[in-house]
Amino acid sequence: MTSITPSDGRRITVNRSRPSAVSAHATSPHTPLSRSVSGSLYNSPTATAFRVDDENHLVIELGARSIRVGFAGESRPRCHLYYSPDQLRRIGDYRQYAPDYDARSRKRKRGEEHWARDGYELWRPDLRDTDLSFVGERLERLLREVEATYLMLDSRARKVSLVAGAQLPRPLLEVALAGLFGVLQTPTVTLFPASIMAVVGAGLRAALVVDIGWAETVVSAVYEYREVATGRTVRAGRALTWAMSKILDDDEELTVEDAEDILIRSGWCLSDSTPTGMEKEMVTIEIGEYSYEISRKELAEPIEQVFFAQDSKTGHSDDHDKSLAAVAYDVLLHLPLDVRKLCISRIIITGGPSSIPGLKSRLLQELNSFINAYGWNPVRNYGSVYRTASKPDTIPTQASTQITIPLEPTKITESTTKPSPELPVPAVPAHLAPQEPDFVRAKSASRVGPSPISGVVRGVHSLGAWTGASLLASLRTRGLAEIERDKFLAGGLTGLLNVKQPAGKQGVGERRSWSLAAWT
Amino acid sequence: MSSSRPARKSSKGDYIETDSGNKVSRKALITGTPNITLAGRTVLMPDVHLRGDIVRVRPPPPTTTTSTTSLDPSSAATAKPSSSSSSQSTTAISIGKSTIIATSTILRPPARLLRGLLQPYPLKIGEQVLIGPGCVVESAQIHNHVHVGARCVLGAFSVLRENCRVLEGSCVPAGMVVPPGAVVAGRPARVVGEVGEGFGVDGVGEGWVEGGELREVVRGIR
Amino acid sequence: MSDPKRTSRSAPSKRTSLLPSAPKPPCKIDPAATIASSTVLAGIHPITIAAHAVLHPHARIVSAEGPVTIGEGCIVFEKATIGPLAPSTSTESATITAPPSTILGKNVTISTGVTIEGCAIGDGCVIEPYARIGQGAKVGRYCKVVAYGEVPKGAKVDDYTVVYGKGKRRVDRTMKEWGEMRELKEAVHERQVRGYQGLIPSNIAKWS
Amino acid sequence: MAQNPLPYTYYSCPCVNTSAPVPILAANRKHSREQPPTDTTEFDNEEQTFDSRSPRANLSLVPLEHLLWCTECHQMRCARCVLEEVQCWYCPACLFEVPSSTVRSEGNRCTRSCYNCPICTSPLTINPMEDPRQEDKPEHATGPFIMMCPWCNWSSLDLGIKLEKGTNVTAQLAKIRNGRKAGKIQDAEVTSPTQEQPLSPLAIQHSSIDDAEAEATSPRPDMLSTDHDELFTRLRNFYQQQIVESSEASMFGPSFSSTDGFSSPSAISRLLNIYTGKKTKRTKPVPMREALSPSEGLHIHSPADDTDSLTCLSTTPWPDTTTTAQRALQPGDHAPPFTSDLWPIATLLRTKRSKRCRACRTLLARPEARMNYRWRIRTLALNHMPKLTLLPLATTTTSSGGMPTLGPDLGTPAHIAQRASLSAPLRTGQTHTYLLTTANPLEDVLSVTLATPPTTPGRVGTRVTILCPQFSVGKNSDVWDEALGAQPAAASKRRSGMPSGMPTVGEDGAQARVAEAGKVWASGRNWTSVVVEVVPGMLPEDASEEEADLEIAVFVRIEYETDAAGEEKAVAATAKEKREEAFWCVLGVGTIQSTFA
Repeated sequence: MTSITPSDGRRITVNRSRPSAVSAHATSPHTPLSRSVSGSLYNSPTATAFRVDDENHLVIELGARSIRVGFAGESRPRCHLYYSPDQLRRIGDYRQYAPDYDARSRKRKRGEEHWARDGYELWRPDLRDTDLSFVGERLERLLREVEATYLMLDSRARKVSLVAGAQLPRPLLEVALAGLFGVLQTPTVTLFPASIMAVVGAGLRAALVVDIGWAETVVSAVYEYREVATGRTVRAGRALTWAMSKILDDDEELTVEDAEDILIRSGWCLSDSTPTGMEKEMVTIEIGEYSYEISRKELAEPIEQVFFAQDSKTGHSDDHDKSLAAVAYDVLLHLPLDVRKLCISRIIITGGPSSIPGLKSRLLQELNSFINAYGWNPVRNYGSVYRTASKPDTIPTQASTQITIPLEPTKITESTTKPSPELPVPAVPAHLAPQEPDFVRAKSASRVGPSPISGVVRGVHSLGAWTGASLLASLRTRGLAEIERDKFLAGGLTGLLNVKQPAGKQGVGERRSWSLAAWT
Repeated sequence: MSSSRPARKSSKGDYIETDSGNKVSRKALITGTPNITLAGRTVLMPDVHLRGDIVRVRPPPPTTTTSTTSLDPSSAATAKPSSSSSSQSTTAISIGKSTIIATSTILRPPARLLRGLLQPYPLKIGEQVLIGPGCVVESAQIHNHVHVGARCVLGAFSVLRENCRVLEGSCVPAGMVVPPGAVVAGRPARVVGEVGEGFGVDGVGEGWVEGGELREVVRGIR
Repeated sequence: MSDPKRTSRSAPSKRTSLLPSAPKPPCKIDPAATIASSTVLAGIHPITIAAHAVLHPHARIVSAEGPVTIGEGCIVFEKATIGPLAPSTSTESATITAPPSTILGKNVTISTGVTIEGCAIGDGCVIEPYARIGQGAKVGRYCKVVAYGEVPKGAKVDDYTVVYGKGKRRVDRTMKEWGEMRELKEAVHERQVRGYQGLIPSNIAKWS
Repeated sequence: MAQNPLPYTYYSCPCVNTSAPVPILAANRKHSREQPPTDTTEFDNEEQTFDSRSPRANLSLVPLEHLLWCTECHQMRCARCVLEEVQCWYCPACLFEVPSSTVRSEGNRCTRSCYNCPICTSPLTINPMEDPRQEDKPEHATGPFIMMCPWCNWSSLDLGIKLEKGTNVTAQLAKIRNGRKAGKIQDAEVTSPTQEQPLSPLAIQHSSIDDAEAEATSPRPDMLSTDHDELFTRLRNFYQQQIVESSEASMFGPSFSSTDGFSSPSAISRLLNIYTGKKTKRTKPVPMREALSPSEGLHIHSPADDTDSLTCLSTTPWPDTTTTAQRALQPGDHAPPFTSDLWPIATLLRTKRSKRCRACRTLLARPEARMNYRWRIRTLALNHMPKLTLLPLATTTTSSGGMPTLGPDLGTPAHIAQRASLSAPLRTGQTHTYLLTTANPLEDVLSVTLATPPTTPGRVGTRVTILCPQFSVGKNSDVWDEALGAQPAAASKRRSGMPSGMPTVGEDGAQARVAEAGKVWASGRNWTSVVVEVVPGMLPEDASEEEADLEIAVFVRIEYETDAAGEEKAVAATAKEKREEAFWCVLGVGTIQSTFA
């Protein structure tokens, strides 16, 4: 990698900040390529920080269980905080540090309903019994804490990019924005949907994102940086830790801290890539002063039952009963063929539990078996005969791998779409008309040569939503929805939408249909 | 002790009171008295151990000083032998004004090897410091207005800067430097917060506040 | 241990500790050992102190319940109590038939206020202030127990183990894998002993 | 320590309701405070009883010493109603002040030699590995040096690291780490399984080092960190190239020529080539393609990755896996799964901050920008608000000033007894008498009105009675009077037979005098004590630790007349001005004994 003086780098970014300048900049198109990591002494992973001249541009990923905060252009967030009840203590209450204080003695409401609720999660999907203002105040305190301990800004944050799931309820978003504007005093906040950022973080434009979160797992198909279909299930982090807490003893449940510790230290997932005989091994795990002998198999069990156990046949059940693979499959099933084709071979598995060794392989492998079993036939329940008959439906997908040869782009996709009449033809937005991907392919083909692979199940690692957002932000791109402080303070989100609406810029209406709409 | 120890007023009572107002419990266990400096109105409570005998064995005549020349904390932290300069005198322990060493606390000057020889360094405690009962102190220096809770262990060459607060039962690891106004706790101790702006300020001028003046408390001890 | 009141009782004041009236336990003390005059040796069972051991003032060696052996080059600091506790305080001693003995290996450092209740401690161990080693425990070589750390009754601690908190143990890879570090530690310890020998006036005669 | 050391008093900053940082939410907040309806007859109707147990209360309750005072707004200011500005950055370990210019780029961490143990967080010391036996040695130790943890004995040797110099460790570590990174890439080139995935011709043209990196990206746990950052770099370069190319073409595109186009989100459309309808098609932008090869940051999942990490997992014993706590300590949201890969953590800097009133921007606190604990400006609430303390009647120490206070714990038998009775468990249904002392820092006589709900909110209905809810407190006269006030003058005002100095132990004091309603128990120069009777309620079986800790919320209203320039302590007495303040505060009482235990 070539390295250049930061001054150089700075000049470039300054230029990019002015539209007029960009044209001038465009005359020397290859300068950015020579941009490189600033050789910082600081040997922590955040060393590869780009000297974005726009200091204090923060990127915040707000999750239900943890929050990531850092600076745009850096490869990693400066901090990743998990919420804990100790953060709710009064100022000057240090009892949790007392040598004889034992978190295990903390009396808690028992049962799955109350598992890891108070203090451990900032919100729950069901807002009915949530004190929004409490969430807000808590978030404010958290941000203050983060600012003081990790960011140490010398001046107010100039911009904030907020990464949040597209399914984040409006009221929560409002509360979050209020917190950002209030504590960080930033003039603007930019919204980035997590799923799309994950795609950006993988260097892709279309993908099937399986985001295993805390409260729920969200499977979203992203095409051309738009969410075109989503599926959700409660099979996610919270359910998993609950299952883990039961692993040692059914009636005596562990603390959330212990459960998460066991999960993160020894949780794993069976798959084809499991080393032989691993499930037979015994391990001794220590919790507090006690230690337990337990088999690897048992340690994998919670992941099995929470993520992959099939409560009932797919098709007859709602998403919560389906395994992750089933949910992912259904999302794929409802995609138009060519979108699906791209997504299948760009499957991003992200979110906290996705780091459990073996999980990714397992999920992909299950998905593969689904496809082999059912093809792309939405009708599932007439006899085995028909299933074999419906096998051919899988062929087009394989065929599509061949047809991605640059030469004859358009027609063949059509021909593949034709012969499968029982394929669902969902209402495809105009911008998703079948020929457009071909247009891209043609374009990219003209430049790149062979077009991206498609049709085969393939997992792609993403650097994660936060990093994706950091990338975008550092590239000085405007977010999907930009919210100005004054306007927000004036009228809240609703007022904001009204402001955005009349703006007759071309493309805004379309944008709104998929960006802010995500939160409305 | 430097400040005319033998001058005993109250032959009765648990404390020997020197004319500079030091109060030394009769039950305090003190070795190497000549190497110990009490600045005045200093209280050593029962069963307090002072290891004045752990001191440089150097020729220069014993000149006791109440010097509070700051021993460069960073050098203390990173175990560099350069910090020996401030210890030409044979002061083992020096304790500042109105400082209280509570019951059964042990003060032992820290020592480290220097060119193959065990070299003790002076243990310096500032003014208005309260060290709670049952502590073990091997610090290089404790600055003014520090509050150390009960049953703390202050490791060798640790440095407590002014107005910091060590919560009960903490163990400050050897060589740790506690910044001014920090709250440390835990085993090992880490900075867990900051004292309030009003730490040690007694708004109403009555009684005692943590980190504040100890004169009243000292007066109360007899 | 943590209750100041009890500590104050356990450590007698300067005067009482010097009383000759206290029954002298049978001692085998190497002339090269250093025993401060205010160190307390008490009990009925034999006490063996090897060469270059350093007993600081107000350290307590109690052989009331069983013999105590202090290895070569051990350093015992103030208010440390070495020796099996009286049955009244130790609950399980009733089950123990033979008198529990306490053995410190070579170059062991017993810091302030530590309580050692009739157990074996391996060479080169460091026991930090107010730690507690329960009756019948076996601590291996080059172990470390941090301040207020506990080794419960009868527990076994493998060589090179660091007990660094409640239920927190780790293997000291530095000591285990680097022979030179072990040598270094030995050398440093030996120098420390020499240093303290120079500082603490020994008073062996009193005990033998 | 089951709870805060008693006695404790928390003040509720009014900003909970008023100065919510965002006004539009203030309304939202008001109605969302669901307080249990208790009879608030003795309060003005706009006051609600204050439930110190509600989770929100914890966020608004502050100890007096942490509260600042705005002399303009005449109000207390807590962390959330002030604006902070960084005065200086410093390393808590070496106390070196870091210039603001370098703070950010170095990740807010010390760049000299300050590191923390990755296992147990205690500061690492840097020791020479020199044999003390060789006598003739220079004054300054000669290397090699190692970093050692004085607590858990972790050392840089666990990573096989020795340092030549004892100083500037950061640079040395960085060098070593980068060296190893390179080394690994080399191994990876040889050993790592090559991903079986179609590489575009583009990728093949790429330099071998790129491919090497690419192959290095098979995530062995010990290499993830390098992976992440390298991928990031490559992705970034890739995107930049794409921007340049696409912007070149789309320069004439409508989305761009319009000046508002840039500020409009269509900028991102341009970058990500979300073509905006037919128009763009006509202008024929070169569409941005996706990353195609590892050299462009693409990272394909291969089952081999999982097999690797699983084998590592199965061969590693539990103690050698990193705990959640240890992972949390590692900077940059990346933690290796095994302790053998933990690197020392560069010490996180700290800051000294000045604070302004959020409402009127008045400077409330400004520390000196040097390594000490001095303040240029500091207006404290404790100099402007009465100080309340609640102590069991039995265990009141009286310092020579006479005010019932609790001295420090000095470990004498008396103190131990005192603490014991302080933390003695409260019995359900029994009447416990406490002394509530109000001390006045102001130079004006206060008239105080205390109010408290007759029973504490929540499931544990504890009955609380303030025997004398209305009284006045003397002024905090200057030093001279204080000196005199310490003499019998004040003492005579106290009840006789109240021993001073050491604590009055036990009931004899209490029996000696019966507290009567409407009567002040004792008072001094600038303080007044009244008796509070507390009858703890019944603890439910599933009571939480918070419920067991009994504390009472008291609504304090003070009125006083002061010179208009009173705050500035101006001697020139100008026209008197009537002031009134009201606030909630929470007093810790003790722990109720569970009848089920």
